[in-house]
Parts: sequence; C-alpha cells; structure tokens
Amino acid sequence: MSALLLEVEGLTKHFAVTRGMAREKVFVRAVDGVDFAIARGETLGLVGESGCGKTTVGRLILRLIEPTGGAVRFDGRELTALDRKRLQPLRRSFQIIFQDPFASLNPRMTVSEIVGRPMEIHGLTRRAERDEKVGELLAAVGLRREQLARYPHEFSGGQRQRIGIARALATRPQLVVADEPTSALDVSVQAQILNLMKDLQGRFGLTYLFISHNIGVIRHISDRVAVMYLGKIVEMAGKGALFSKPLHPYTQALLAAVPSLDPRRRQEEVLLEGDVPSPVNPPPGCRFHTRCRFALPRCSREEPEFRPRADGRWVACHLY
Amino acid sequence: MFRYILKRLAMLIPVLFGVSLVSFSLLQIVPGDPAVLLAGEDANPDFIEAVRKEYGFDQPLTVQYVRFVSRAVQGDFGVSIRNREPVINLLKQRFAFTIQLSFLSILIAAFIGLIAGVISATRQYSIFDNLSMVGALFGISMPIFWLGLLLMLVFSVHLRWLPAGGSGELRHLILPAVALGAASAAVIARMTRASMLEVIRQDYIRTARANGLREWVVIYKHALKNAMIPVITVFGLEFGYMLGGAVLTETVFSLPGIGRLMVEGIFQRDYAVVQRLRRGPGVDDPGGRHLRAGEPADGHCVCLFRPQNPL
Amino acid sequence: MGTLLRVDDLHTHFLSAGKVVKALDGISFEIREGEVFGVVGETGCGKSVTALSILRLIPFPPGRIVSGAIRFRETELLALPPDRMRAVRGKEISMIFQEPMTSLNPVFRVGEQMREVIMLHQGLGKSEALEAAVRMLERVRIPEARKVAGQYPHQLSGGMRQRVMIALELSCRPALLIADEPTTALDVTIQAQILKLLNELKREMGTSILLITHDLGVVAQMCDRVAVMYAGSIVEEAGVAAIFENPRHPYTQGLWGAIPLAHDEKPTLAVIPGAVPDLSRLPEGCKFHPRCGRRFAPCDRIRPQMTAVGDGHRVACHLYGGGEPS
Amino acid sequence: MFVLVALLAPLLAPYDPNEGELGQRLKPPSAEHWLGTDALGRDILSRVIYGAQVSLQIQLVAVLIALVLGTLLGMFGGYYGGVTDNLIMRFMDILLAFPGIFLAIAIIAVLGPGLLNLMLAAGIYSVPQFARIVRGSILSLKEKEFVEAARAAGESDAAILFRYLLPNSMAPIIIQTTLRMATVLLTASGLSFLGLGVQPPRAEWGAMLSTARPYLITAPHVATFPGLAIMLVVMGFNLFGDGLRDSLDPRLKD
Repeated sequence: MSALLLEVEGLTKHFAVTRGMAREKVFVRAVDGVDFAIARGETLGLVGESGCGKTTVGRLILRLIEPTGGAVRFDGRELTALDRKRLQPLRRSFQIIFQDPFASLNPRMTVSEIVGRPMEIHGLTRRAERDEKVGELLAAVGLRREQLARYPHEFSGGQRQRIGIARALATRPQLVVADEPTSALDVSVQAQILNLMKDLQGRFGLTYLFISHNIGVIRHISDRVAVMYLGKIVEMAGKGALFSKPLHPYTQALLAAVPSLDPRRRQEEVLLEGDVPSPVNPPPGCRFHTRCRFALPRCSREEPEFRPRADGRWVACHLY
Repeated sequence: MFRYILKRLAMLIPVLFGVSLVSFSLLQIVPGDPAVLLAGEDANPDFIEAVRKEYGFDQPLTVQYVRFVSRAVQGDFGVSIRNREPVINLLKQRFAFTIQLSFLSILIAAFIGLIAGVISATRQYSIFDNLSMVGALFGISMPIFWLGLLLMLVFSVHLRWLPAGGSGELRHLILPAVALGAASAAVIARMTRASMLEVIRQDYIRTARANGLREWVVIYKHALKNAMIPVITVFGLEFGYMLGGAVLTETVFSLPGIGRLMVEGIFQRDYAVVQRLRRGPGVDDPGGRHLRAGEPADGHCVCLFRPQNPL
Repeated sequence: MGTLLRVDDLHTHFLSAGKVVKALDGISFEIREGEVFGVVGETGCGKSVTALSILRLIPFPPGRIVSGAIRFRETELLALPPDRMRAVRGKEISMIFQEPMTSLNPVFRVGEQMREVIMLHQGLGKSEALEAAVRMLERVRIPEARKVAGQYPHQLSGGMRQRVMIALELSCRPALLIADEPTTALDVTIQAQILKLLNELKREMGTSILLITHDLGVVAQMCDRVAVMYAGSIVEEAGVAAIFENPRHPYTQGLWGAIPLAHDEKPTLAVIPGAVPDLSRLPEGCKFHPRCGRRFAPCDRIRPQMTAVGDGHRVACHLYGGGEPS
Repeated sequence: MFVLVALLAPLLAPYDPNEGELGQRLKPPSAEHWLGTDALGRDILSRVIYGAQVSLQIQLVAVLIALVLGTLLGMFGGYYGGVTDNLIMRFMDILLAFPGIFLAIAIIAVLGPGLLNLMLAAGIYSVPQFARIVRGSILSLKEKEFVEAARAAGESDAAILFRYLLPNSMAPIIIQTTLRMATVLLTASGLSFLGLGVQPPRAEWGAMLSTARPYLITAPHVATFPGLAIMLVVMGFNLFGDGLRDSLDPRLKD
C-alpha cells in the first residue's frame, strides 16, 4: 500500500464551445496540465477564483467528464485508461459532495433511496437491511433515523447537505471530493458542516480533496493547499507555510484581498487590478504575467515550470 | 458569420429532403392509378398506356422521384389533372390569397393579443385581467370552423353587415380573418402576459424603479422590450399555424386559398374510390344550396362528398 | 454629524399562502451624514427587506409596510405621494444590488441606461447627459469609458458591471447609497477592487452608505457602525470596533465564532445549533432563545428590548437587562 | 364529467343516435327533443352524447401514441445528444415543417379518411410537441448535480433515464398530455369537419357540424350544439391543464 492515495499528472481538459453568432468553435482550456498528489488521510485544499478550473479538476478525477490528456492514478491504478465497465466497480472507492444542496438530491426519491442506492449498486446491502444501514449513516451525519422515508424538500439546506454527505459515505469510499460543500450555506450552518466533515474524516479514515473559493474555509479544513489560476496550479504547500509566507505573487494577492475581520487593520492597498483573462486565449508565457507586480521580460515569453523546491513547496514562478 | 449561415443552410437540406419525400409519397400512395385518373375511367387501354408513358408513370419510383424533385426545384409542379393548367400558376394564385388572409389575421391577432396581454400583466388579478384571460380561454378552445359558422350566422345572416363568402375585397376577408386570428390572439395574449409577469420580476426592473423612473416608462420601455423577445418567436409559430388553420377557414367561407385547393385535390383523387364503392353520402342535400348569403363568386361551393366537377 | 435617515419601529409583512410572514418586526436605527452603516445577518433575517422598505419598493401584493416611520432629513418618506417618492429614488437615495449580472437591462446600452436616469433627475439634454454618463464611468475607473458606454451589459465582466451600477447610482450624487450585498457575487480579488472604489467615492462625494452584507470581513473593512439582525429584528447595534472586540448578544457571539479565518488559525469553529425560525411562526419571547446556550427564565416569555450597554452600544437581550421597555 | 358522459352514453341518450324520423326533420329544441333534431330527424342530444364517446376514444388513442413515441424520442435524443439527437430532431423538424394541421391532412391523404387513420394522424401530428418538451426537460435535468451523483455512484444509463430523469420530467409531460387532449380534439374534429376524419352517419361532433352547414339559416341549432360541445370539452382540458401547470410548476405561479 503506497502512502499516496491519488496521483494526478498533467491532467488536461479543453472544452469545445461554439461562440457567438458566427458559431465558431473555440477551445476553453479549463484545466491545462495539473499535477498533484494526495496522501492517505490527508485533506488537500484546492482554492481559486471562479473559472480557474478547480471544479473541473474534481470532475475529471472522478471521471464524470473525460479528460483531454494526463493521468489519474488511484491507489496505484491508472483510472484514465479504464473503460466504463471496468471503472464501474471502482467507483465505490471515490465519491463526491456537491455545492448545491437543492440540486444535488433527486427530488423524487426518499432519503432512504438516495442514500441506499449507491449501496445497492455495489452490492453492499440487501433490500431488507437497507433501511438499517442507511439509518446508521444518518445518525453518523447528525440526522434522525425516523427521517428515512422523507423527501429532500422537507429538509433545510444544512440538513440536505448532511444527506449529501451520507450518500457520499454510503459505499465506504476512501477518497471524497468535496466541491464547494459549504458555499451555498449561511456561516452558522457552514460551521456545523465543516465540523462534521472533520469529525467524519477521523471516524471513517477519509481522504479529502476539498475545493473552495473561500480562503478562510480552505485554511480551516486543509492540511495542504494548492492554488489555481487560469487552469493551472501556481503554488502548492503545507497550510502553515502557504499562509504565513505565500511565494507566488498571485497567492500573495489572493490572500491580501480577503477582508480582515479586524476593523483596526484596514487594507487600503489592492494588489490585483483588472479581470482574469479569458481561458480561451490565455496569455503566453506565465499566465499571470499580465497582472503581476513583479513581472519580468521573460515572464511573457517563457512558461515557468511547476516544480518542487528544496523545502518541499511547489511553485510555478520565475522568481524562484 | 458566413460559416454560420452556411451551416444553417446545410441543416435545411435533410429537412427539405424529408419534406419532398413525404410530398412525393403523398402523390404515390393516394389510391387509384394516376394514368387511369388522367385518361378517364372509360378510356381505351392504349390511351391509358400512352398517358402512362407521357407522364413517366411507367418508370421506377426512384426515377420518378428524381424527376419530381428536379422539376419542383425549377418551379415546375406539373399540370393540374383537373383543368390542365400548370400547377404552379394555380399554386401562386391560391397561395397569394392564403398569405393575404393569414397576414391580416396575424395583424389582428398581434394587435389584440399584445394589448390585452400587456394590460393584463400590469393589472394582474384586476377585472380586465380576468375578463381577458377568460376571453383567451375561449379563444384557444373554440374550433375555428365553428367560430366561422357562428360569425357568419351573426354578422352575415342576422345583422347582414358583412358577406359570408366571396373574395376580392377587403370586406370579404374580415370575418375569415377574425375566425382564423381568434386562437392566435388568445395565444399571443397569454404569452405576452406570462412574459411580462416574468420580466417585471427581474432585477433590472427593480433597478429602473429604484432610479425613480415613471411607471409607464418602466413598463413600456424597459419591460416590454424584453418581454417581446419570446413573444416574437410565437408570432412565427402562429403564422405557420394559420397556414394550417386556413384550410378550415377557407372551407367554411368558401374562399379560393391554398388550403381549400389541397382538400379539393385530395377529394378529386379520392373521388374515383368513393364512386367505385358506391357509398352513399350521409346527407341527401348537397351543401351550399341553403347558403343564400354564402354563395361564392365562382358559383360552386366545396362539397365534400360530391365534387361537382369531377376530373 | 447630523442624522440623515431615521427608521422608527418599522414593520413590513408579507402574505404567503394565507400566513403572515413578519419580515421586519419593529426595527429602528439611524444613519448619520457621511457614515457607512452596516446591516449584517444571515439569509432571511430581513436585511434586504429593510433596504427595499426604505425606497418603498416592497412588491405589493404580497408585501406591505404595516407601520413605522422613515424620516429622511426633514421628510417622512412613508407619507410622500407616489410622485414625490419617485423623485427621491435615484436622486436622493439610490441603491445597488447583489447581482450585477441581472441588475442592468440587457437590451439597452450601458450609456443609454445611465443617460435616462441623468436626464430624469438633472434635467440635462441628451448629449450633455451622455457626456455626464461617460465622465461618471471614468470616475469609477472604467478604462475606455466611452467605448463601454456603447456596449450592452452582457459584453462586460461581473466586476465591470458592478462598476457600471455604481456609476449609474452615484451619477446624481445621492445623499444615501444603499448597497445590498454589492460584492457577494464577485470573486475576492474583484471584491477588494469594488470595496476600495466605494470607499474612495464615499470620501470624495460625502455620500452615506447603508451597506447590507452577510460577510463580516466586509463589515470590518467598510463600516463605521453596525446593526446585527436576526429573524426580522435588530439584536445588537454598535460601533464597528466595539462589536468586533466585544460582541454582547449570544447570537452575535455565535456568528463571530463560526467564521473560519483566512488571516489566522482557529482550532475549532463555534456552532449555533438548529436553524433560523419560520418567520410566520416566531417563538414567544426572545426569537433566538430556542438556539441560545445562555437562555434563562424570562427568555421564552418576554421579548427583550434594546438596552444601552456602552457608548452607542445597544443589545436586545435579557442578560443585559432588556426586560423593561426602553 | 365529460368522461362520465362518454362512458354512460347508452344510458343517458334518450334516443338512438342513428335512427331518424323523417317527419321530425330540423325541429328546434322542444320538450321531446331537448336540443332539437337534425336533417334526418335524429335527436341531436343523443348524437352529442354519443359524440362524446367517439371524441374520447380519438383523444385517448391519439394522445397515447404521441405520448409514448414523443417521450421515448425526446428522452433518447436529450440524454445521448450528438448524432442520435440530431437525427431525431431533424426528423421532428420534418414533421414540424408542415404548418398547422397540414401534417395531419397529409397523413390522412396517404392513409385515407376514417376513424383509425384519424387517430393515427392526430397522434403523429402531436409527436414532435412531446419530443421537444421531454428533450428540453431532460437536457436541463441531466446537468443537475443529482444526476452527476448517480453517475458517480455507478448507475447505468438505463437507471439514470428511468429512475432519475423520467420521474422528474413527469410534471411537464402530464401538463402537455392534458393540453394535447384539447388540441387533438380540435384537430380531429376539424379533420372530420373537412370530411377527412370520421365519416357520417357516425355521430362525431366535427362531422355533425359539417353536415349541419347547409341548414345554418333555416335551423341554426343543428350547428350550435355540436360546436358548443367541442368548445366546452376543449375548454375543460385547457382549464385542467392550466390548473395542473399552476400546481405542478410553482415557478410559473406568481
């Protein structure tokens, strides 16, 4: 058993879209060569702004969309090479929690069906004992067993997210991809869900890929953090190192942009001007050079390599 | 842009192909041997054979199809079996009439529908709203042909304001256009109302109000322009529907349009079959006689079971 | 600093499926000249209804301002005839909304939308108004303002649209700008740009801002004074420093403790158990008592009143003696 | 109510719908014949009541054809997309290329007039409507997260189609079914009116109107009641459909 549960290498996804009246076909380079690995029991936080490709990375790992290129190795097995039939039995080992607690549950199924179906598909339960097993899971995520026969619309947003978590855990997976699981929730409910996820990680020995745009949430839940910008990871490091001393100019700007909760420390300086360039025609060289305060002439010509430093941190920047 | 147009045009090809195939099979499958129909039932076999050759009915179906399409593309739809006139002339004439009728109908429908829809939406649940929505319900539920008959009964027979049939003048078109447009007016009114209600809830309408714009500016400038977008597409659909509805209207009012031509065409062909079966019609009084005011200009009324001018 | 806007015991109700939803259940506060007043709370606490009530834009039906008073300078807004109220909107008090994507009319050019409002309130001619619009767009740091004025909203990014909204709403130099979650739909880096812009414009133009948000970071960075809302009521009101350093109401404390910080480590997150009550079936006494860890005898019977606990710091909680009407 | 009348027609009708007394021709409504008699002295009330039976039969069969074919085509087109979808939708475009009831007329022209062919024509004529609605619904549903969750859990395509997508498309399908019952009756009676559908002497409302036309002036009641019957039934289905829409699709409610 290797220490690494998931290894991702050169993962790429280009979406073909038709644009405008002319219906010209262009490629959105949503994910453009992403490398990272997650160790067993670890939480990797994937953070970035809207459109940076973080959600696509999550879907690619689970093969919910087909990658354009690159490799995903799960527990030493190459997933990208498997056909649908051979992938199917492996699916029980990696599951997903979604952002929208209203769209992610089938409104025509009861809680028992929603949570029980994954078990049935993978032959983990017989019909007779399904309710028993679902009941146990519900208790584990803080719901009551009596709520088995109810439909999703009878629950609040926070409770629905708990049902979504129970469904993800139904097949006893090793890896859970959590895609913005608290973004649709109010802060007080968000705190409940984050605490629950931390608690479950210990009890079920889970490994998380936690995707979020909320830097506070990422800092709270992650062991290591990867920062994405325009389809690429620009920096990856242990949480402590990354937050105390961000290396990449984008990471620095991103962290500085989060408003501080200390009213006596008002930030006046804005480190990042303008908008993110289009992923259809990303800038040549370093993708961040158009907005970077430290841009050098070579930044617009040469693409910096994403590579590890002596201290174990990864960064893609010509400054280092 | 150019590529877009090309692509759109390319998409039309299979559709046109299908339509031509269906039209062609229509001609084929209609019962009766076309050569016999043309030559007349009592003609001698040699003549029938000659006709068959002349019109190419002896060729394989594929060849006939290719010829049909290549002629159709050149605007040659053949010669009417009935009066030996080129079909294209007949089509042009009749089609122009139906387009005229449909155009008048859609004008009436758009006018009534838009006004009723906008006012209903801005005064939701008012008496006007309720009345116009009940009216719209009648509009979509009323069979065109019945409405036509009723209009005729009231305005031609009893009030004698407008003629019940005939063509050539605008006043001949009014009743048919109203009958044909009623359903579309209802659909447009409902669509406009729904679309307006949807738009009025949008954030940018709130922005306009929050900026102190007058209510009528908010409604007629900001809301209506957005609400019209889905309504315009309904116009197109309704126009197509009218070409279909024209069949019924033209039959009721005995008007020389494309719809009636089509129905007549079907029955001309069918006539042989009907005759052969010697199936007596259920009515013993052929239509038209009792329609004093409805006597059409060309002197004959479509009679569905006994075409008076067979072949 | 004088008082610009004063809201007194405002009640706004909605009728939904035969039930009365008390969206605003008697709130009072005031906004002073030149300050940024924050209203913070979770979904459904009534903060947006507060904004719409001030402009009298509550959709009727189903909503209605039942009672209360809103005094803007010397004018009682709730008593104004519709015509006079319209003249206030967009000129004296204007408002920007959460969704920059949908708040601009998609079928009109940006410049046209601005020009319309400028002509209405400032009586300028067509070309003058368009010039004024372009100048305003430049003022919100939009590059190539003249080109942007000729574009449709869908051609602009979210951040640009919010700049356009700000330009539109500040074009008539209102005394009060109501900003309802102005940066919630934006990314943090864009949010930082917009907040900076709002701060600069406020200083330049002396506009007061009523800032509605659920993001405590935005409150800390922008506001002078803050009101915390819960289920249609204000539960605590204080200067921004006081409320962050010494929150008094158990709900405020819980809310503050639940936020994961970006600039600091927090070992565990505090949790407020349960969920927000149904506004048509509010609990007796203090609305927060079913979720409160510090409730005691009077909490489920008597609704606490706002009580002063320090300089400009008021709390509605029995822990601080909120029993008697103040 | 309408269904009840149709089912109980033999009990309710006071006279045989096809037996006429020639001495009783074109009589206006009276105590004996509530709605009067037609040109062959047949009781109009009885004919209208029996007409309900014919209409219901046409509606049910035609809508069922459209429902089954349209739903399946829409489902597969929407779910699989690509070439399958293109083929199906181009085929639907061909059907839709005929304006209004031209398509139904064309089908009748091929098959010949008659009750069965009428039902087929009205059914095929309605297929594209169902296909489009179902396809649209599937297209928006298949992007939903709960469908992604089902795929992540390893559900098969068939299970996703029939356990997740179809049940969630039921509301628009049911609404469309009800509204189509109204349209089909209008189309079918229109075709019968033209003589392309049900043939006299069978009591069908459209055909009855057609035979009543000559007596519009002398005996307007003959044309009034069948038309009224069509309108009331169509209106009933429309009202029911609108009501369903309001209750099943709360988004469209105000």
